[in-house]
Amino acid sequence: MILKVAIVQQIDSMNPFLAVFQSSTEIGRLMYDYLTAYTAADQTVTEGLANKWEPSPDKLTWTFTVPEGKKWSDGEPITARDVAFTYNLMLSDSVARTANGSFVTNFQDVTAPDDRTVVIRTKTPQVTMLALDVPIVPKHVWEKVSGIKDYANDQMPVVGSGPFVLTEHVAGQFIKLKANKNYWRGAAKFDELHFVYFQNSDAAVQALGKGEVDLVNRMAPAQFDSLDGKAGVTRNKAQGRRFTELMINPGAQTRTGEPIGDGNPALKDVRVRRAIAQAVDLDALVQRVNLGYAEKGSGLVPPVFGKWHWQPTEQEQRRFDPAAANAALDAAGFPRKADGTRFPLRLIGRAGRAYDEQASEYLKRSMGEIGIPLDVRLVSDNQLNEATTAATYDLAFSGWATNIDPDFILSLHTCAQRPGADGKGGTTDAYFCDETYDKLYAQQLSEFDEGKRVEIVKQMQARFYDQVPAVILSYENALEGYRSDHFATFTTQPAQGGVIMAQNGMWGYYGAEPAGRAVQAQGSRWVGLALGGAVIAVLVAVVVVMARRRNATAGERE
Amino acid sequence: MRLAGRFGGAALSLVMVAVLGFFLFRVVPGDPVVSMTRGRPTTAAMQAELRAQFGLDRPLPEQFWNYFTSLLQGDLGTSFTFRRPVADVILERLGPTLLLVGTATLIAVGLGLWLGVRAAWRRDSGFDRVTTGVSLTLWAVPTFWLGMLLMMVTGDLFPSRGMRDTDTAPDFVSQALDVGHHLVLPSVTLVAVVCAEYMLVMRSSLLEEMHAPYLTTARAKGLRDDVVRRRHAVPNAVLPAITLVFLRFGLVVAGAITTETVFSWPGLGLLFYDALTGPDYLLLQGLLVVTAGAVVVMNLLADLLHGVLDPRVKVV
Amino acid sequence: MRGVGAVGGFLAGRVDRGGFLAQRAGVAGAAVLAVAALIALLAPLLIPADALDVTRVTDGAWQPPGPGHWLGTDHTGRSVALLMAQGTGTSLFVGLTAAVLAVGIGTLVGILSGHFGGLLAGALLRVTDFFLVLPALVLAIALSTVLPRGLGTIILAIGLTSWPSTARMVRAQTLTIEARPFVERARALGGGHTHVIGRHVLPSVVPLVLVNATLAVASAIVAESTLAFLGLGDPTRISWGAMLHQAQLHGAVPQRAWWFLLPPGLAIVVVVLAFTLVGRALEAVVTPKR
Amino acid sequence: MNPLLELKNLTVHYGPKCVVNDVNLALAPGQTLGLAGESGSGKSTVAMSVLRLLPKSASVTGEILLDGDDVATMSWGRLRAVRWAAASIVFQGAMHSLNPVQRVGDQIAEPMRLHGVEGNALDLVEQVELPRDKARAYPHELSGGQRQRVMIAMALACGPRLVVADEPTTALDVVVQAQVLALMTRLVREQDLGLLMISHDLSVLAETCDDLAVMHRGALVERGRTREVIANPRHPHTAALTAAFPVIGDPAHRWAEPAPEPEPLLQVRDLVVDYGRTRAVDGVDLTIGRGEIVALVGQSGSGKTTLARTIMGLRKPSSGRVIFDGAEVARNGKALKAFRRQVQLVLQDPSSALNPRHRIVDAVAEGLRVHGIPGDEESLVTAAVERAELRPASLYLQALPHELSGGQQQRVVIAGALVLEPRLLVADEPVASLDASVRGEIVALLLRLRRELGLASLIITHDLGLAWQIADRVAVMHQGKIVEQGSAEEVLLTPSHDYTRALLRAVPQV
Repeated sequence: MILKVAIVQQIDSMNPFLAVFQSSTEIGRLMYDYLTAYTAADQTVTEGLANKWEPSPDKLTWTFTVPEGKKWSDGEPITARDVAFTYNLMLSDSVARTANGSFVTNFQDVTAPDDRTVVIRTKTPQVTMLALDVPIVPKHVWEKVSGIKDYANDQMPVVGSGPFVLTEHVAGQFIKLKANKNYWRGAAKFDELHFVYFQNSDAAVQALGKGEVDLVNRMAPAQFDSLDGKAGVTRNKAQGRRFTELMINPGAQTRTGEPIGDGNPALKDVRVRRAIAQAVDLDALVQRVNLGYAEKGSGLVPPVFGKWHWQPTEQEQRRFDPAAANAALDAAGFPRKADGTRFPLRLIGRAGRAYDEQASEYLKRSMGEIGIPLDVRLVSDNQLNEATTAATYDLAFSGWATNIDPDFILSLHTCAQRPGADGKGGTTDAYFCDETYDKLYAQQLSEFDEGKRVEIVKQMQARFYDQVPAVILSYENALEGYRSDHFATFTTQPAQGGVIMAQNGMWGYYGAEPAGRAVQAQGSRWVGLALGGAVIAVLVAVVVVMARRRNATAGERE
Repeated sequence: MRLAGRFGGAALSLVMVAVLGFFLFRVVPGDPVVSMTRGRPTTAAMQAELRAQFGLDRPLPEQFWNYFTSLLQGDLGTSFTFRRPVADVILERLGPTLLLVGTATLIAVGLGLWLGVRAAWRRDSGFDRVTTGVSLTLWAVPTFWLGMLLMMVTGDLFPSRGMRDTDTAPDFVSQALDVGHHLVLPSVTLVAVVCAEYMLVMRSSLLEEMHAPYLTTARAKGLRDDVVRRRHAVPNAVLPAITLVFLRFGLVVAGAITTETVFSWPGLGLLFYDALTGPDYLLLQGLLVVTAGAVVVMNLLADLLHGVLDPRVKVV
Repeated sequence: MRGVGAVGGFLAGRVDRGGFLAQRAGVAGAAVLAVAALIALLAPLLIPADALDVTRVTDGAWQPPGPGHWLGTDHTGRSVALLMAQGTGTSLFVGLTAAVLAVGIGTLVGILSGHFGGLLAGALLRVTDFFLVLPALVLAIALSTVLPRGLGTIILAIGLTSWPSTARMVRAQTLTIEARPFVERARALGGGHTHVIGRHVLPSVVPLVLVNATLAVASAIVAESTLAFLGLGDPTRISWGAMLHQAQLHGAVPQRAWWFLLPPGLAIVVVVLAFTLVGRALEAVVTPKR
Repeated sequence: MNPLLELKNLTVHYGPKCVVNDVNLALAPGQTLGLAGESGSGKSTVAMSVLRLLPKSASVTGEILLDGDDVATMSWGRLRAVRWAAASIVFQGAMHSLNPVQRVGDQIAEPMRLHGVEGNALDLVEQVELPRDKARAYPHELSGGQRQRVMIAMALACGPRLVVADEPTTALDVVVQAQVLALMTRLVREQDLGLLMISHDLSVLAETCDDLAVMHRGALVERGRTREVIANPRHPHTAALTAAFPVIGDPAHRWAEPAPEPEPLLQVRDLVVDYGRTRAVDGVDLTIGRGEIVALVGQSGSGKTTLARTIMGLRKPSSGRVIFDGAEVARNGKALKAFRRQVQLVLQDPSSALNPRHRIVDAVAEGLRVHGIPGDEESLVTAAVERAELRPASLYLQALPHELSGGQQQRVVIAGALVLEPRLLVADEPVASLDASVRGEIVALLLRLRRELGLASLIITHDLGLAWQIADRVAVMHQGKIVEQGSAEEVLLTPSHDYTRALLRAVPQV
């Protein structure tokens, strides 16, 4: 039994130290377990390679225990030394930090005093020690690798610890994995897992309809709708990890306080930003642009991570109210001019992204109603990056995928993330810099009491919402579909309204259960083959007949 | 002397291709490292490291010099997307493209030239009108649209994507059948457009020769009409046609990009599209250099071939 | 991008005089173009602004053809028929301007390299040949990736990559004309470069340039649609190519929304074919009888 | 004896246009018949109809009996069997009548294989006096004369009893023409072939054929023994044809009046012109006096055209000087432009010397416009046109070149030169492409212009007859050098150089 999954995104590398793309890291999760994992049901931390962990009282030293009995796919035992080897490789080799370097920047050292124990010492207390999304590689394979940079990790089958073993990879075509019989949780219920590369989700959706693949995600709303009622196909509308935002240039500055970019100065005024946010009809966007397959945006953490998600209270809530927004702008000292406008703004988005193309039309209209003419520019990915990095925007579309631990998404909005004096080296999202926010960020980073940390994180989101360096527009649903005539069930994460693909884990694939007697719809394919053969036969016959006829009649023609 | 000139010209063209490739993709404002690390936890230091790793932190002239010298050694740089040498990435995608383009070109050349000869020989006949009309129409059809249409019309008969299924039996016959099955729609799409052009080229080339006095000579000798055509007219008319076929190789390349994109055929065209959506500049640059270089080389070959086929052209 | 040499006879140096039939096809083509031009000109005047504003349309998405919207609606509920009408202008505009640009460059380069000998001609010829063999679409893609997105970029990308065939043709024609005894006679009369180019070369090149331009429009329209399909078009404009891009982006094929896929493609085919037929008919008219 | 070929009431129409009108002609075995006529007289159509090679658009009526069989009604299969085996054709313009990408040996052998004739292509090659290894050559590797020999060899391949030769020597040089004609005459005599030879050149037919037929506007106007026809033409057209070919040494054909010793107008001193490595003009000295007509004769490739171009300043000399009216001619700038006003060029083919898009008035006025000459353009143009004997000018001024006949076109070219009031006319083969009946008129015009305007001329020609007709002095050019020059009588009647003698020998005698 084979589970065939459509992927639309490229695979950049099979080397887990280099793989950056979501698709590659997802396959990496299937090949290699992490030190810890997240449960499928509620995304809490659970056993990975390690089954026990213990921080020291000063929270600087963490001890992980790798239990006996877990094996690599080639039968070798998995030990603490493999874990230490992996982390130390990343600490010593800058290339090995390409993909997941951020997890180890705060590490002092990593040691394995015995086969079962890993000891990690950090420079400062680190709250995310149980969210180290780093694939652990087998020491006995990787210690022979001379240069990480040029290592494609293509010694098939690739030795791993995850539920599947990589057996074949043909670039641009497909990736084949086999169920790992040595997997410590037990082998998957089917034999092979194939990822088939598709150029666009359109083709993938068609293939799903034809039964050429069993599982598709990242569908556009229209594609999702097109599968409604299709025999043998079950759709899964799940809460996604992504949000889409509208960035408002708050008067971008470098880390040293130098102004950067050319954002409209009016936007420095928080009242203007609030007015703009108030004029955007989030419900309409969700209904018309997302076709309802999204939830209205509020805080930085999507509702799928319920614990960390924040919703404004009744009085905090900014309701869609163009009239109030108009009044606020008048009060802020930006009255309408004779032609009815206040000041023009530019909106930059990505060409080819359906959301940007459509939502910009709505925003154009909404802003028009509060006297702000919008100049919409849809540009290439790179030009969009360039503009947002150099802060040469007024309004811009952006979006992020979030992790279970909110640290990363929160960190994007601290002052320190802004670029240096030369305008380079910034990783800030929206050029936000706020003392209150930064203080809260530092607090949550060393708050090991989860309940308290959740509180702080919510406060941060509230502050962000209040200061509006960006309007969170929507949390998009992850739209997936699968052949329920081939596979009866998949494990979603979280259990309620969760996703099958793009999980924080490998549950979706691992937990797939084949349908009783799966009948592969191969019939039509042979019809096609036969048809092709028939066409060729007819062609040959025609040629033969014509050649004969010509010989017969050529004598009397000229 | 002339041979040396040909090679010299081709070499010069290749250098121009290389220069063009570099400047076209370095004129761009934009920091590839930013797009490479988008949506990922990164720090400024890591970005700087990547920049150094890809040599993006050096001045432009130095970058060009490095690029050019390594190009001479067959090194096209490292793809931002794939973290691997561009040359390797391109090389592994070469096979499917050669298969598709090769099949389509062979069919298109054969069919196109044959139709063109027949249409020109019986000029203004029903056959001529129909084939010329169809060819002109096909010439007007955007390749990608034809592909999408074929896909919609054929429904479930042919696979919608890729070059082979992952679950086909590993034996050669099954694999070959599978690839052939996948090949049908893309090659039909590509053939339709390319063949139309070849047909028109061949037709006008033969019409050009139709009133050549040597054909009268051949008829006067008592040769049968089809022998006159086969032995005298076609060998003369096919020479300029072949040159044009080679000259239009760019068309095939262009067709391959859109066709591969529509059918997810895992070749260079698809790679081109992928590099485009990145955009992965080094990869794009490499693809431009490789395809343009291939076209230049093809033309050199056509020139040499012409010299062999046509006694009037002295190559050496 | 397609070479115009195939549909015209230029590169083969021959002209296909199709007689009455070709002329009739040319007239039909011209009629189609006249209708298209009319639509392009009238569309902005007749289509209510709200009808194509995604924020204001009221129809449902993906409606099949029916009363009210006789070509159905797209993914946002806009009428495909109105989109088609609106797109006509963009497609024709891009085709025409890109062709004018390409043919202008080609004519200039062709005459210069044909008329003047020596290093200049050698260099120009070299460059022309170089660009002639380069896959034009690849180059156009590269150009539109690196330049800011917009209509200007598309026009520039197509124009800058499709001039070489015109240049080759004009050069050949220039050389032919200059080899004619009447040019020698003009020189012997004391005529300089300006006289020879202005009085003899240009007038005899212009008709062919006209034909070439007509065919170049055809190939430019196909090129525009291809670039738009690859997502390199101007996203704020509606063109036929952009509609096909949208159709693909939003899943017209799996939706079986043939009404969103067929019309733009057919429109491209019909208009391109019309330009081709007109070009061929013109070619037959302007070519002096042998 | 049955005639080999008999045409009975042959009429050919192209659409409504009748090109051959009721022609009756018979040719006995072993007989040689010349068919003469100007371009458009229908003579080639007759030749092609013999093997039914006319295009589909031609409608043929009448009978074409080849050995008693009617070609017009044969089945295709029978026709193919007859073609080449019963009659073969030597086509004009051998370059284009041979397949350029096939070895000539194969092309000679092709009909032999097809008709199952024993024989060897190599022997045929030898028969036409070519080295055997030429059989492996491609047409473009052969000279014009050699190609024509190949055509002859091919025509003889299947041992036909009739050979039709359609302008077999037209594109050839005088000397080569003589050789090819000699070859044909010899082979026809040796193999006792019937020969139907078609030419516009009476002298060529006079050399080869016993009988002569003359066609005019599709009709056969005269037929008889060659000598008789030429000596006593009965039809005025025949008379015009015979008159057009001057006989060297015959005072009746010498139209130039004796002129006094003139002072020099143009002097060429030690002129050298190189084309790359080849030296086209090699140290030429030449003088043209005021009002003098000088003929520069030589075979093609002798450098005479290059010399003319260089004199005109259209080509830069490698060394040497051109002196006009006492002053050296500038090589560029205003002075060259001024010189060009004084010296005008008349080209061989008037139809291509006129821009087909320009009306006659524009073509004539072109020089005026180039030089920005003041005055009433229209009256100047009218005067020049009338001087070139196109009267009344108003009839012609608005016409396009293709609406005029060849002779009229040449007059327009001359008018375009005259309008600038030049002092020297350089005429490159001024009558070579004109029909015989027109050529005399143009020659007369040139002479009249000299008489009335004192216009000096340099006539470049391969045609010794023309030189005899018109020139005061003759210069003979060979391989870039002038090998002999002097008065026309001296050079043409008592040649001193071997080459001149060879040229004179090659001229066909009527």
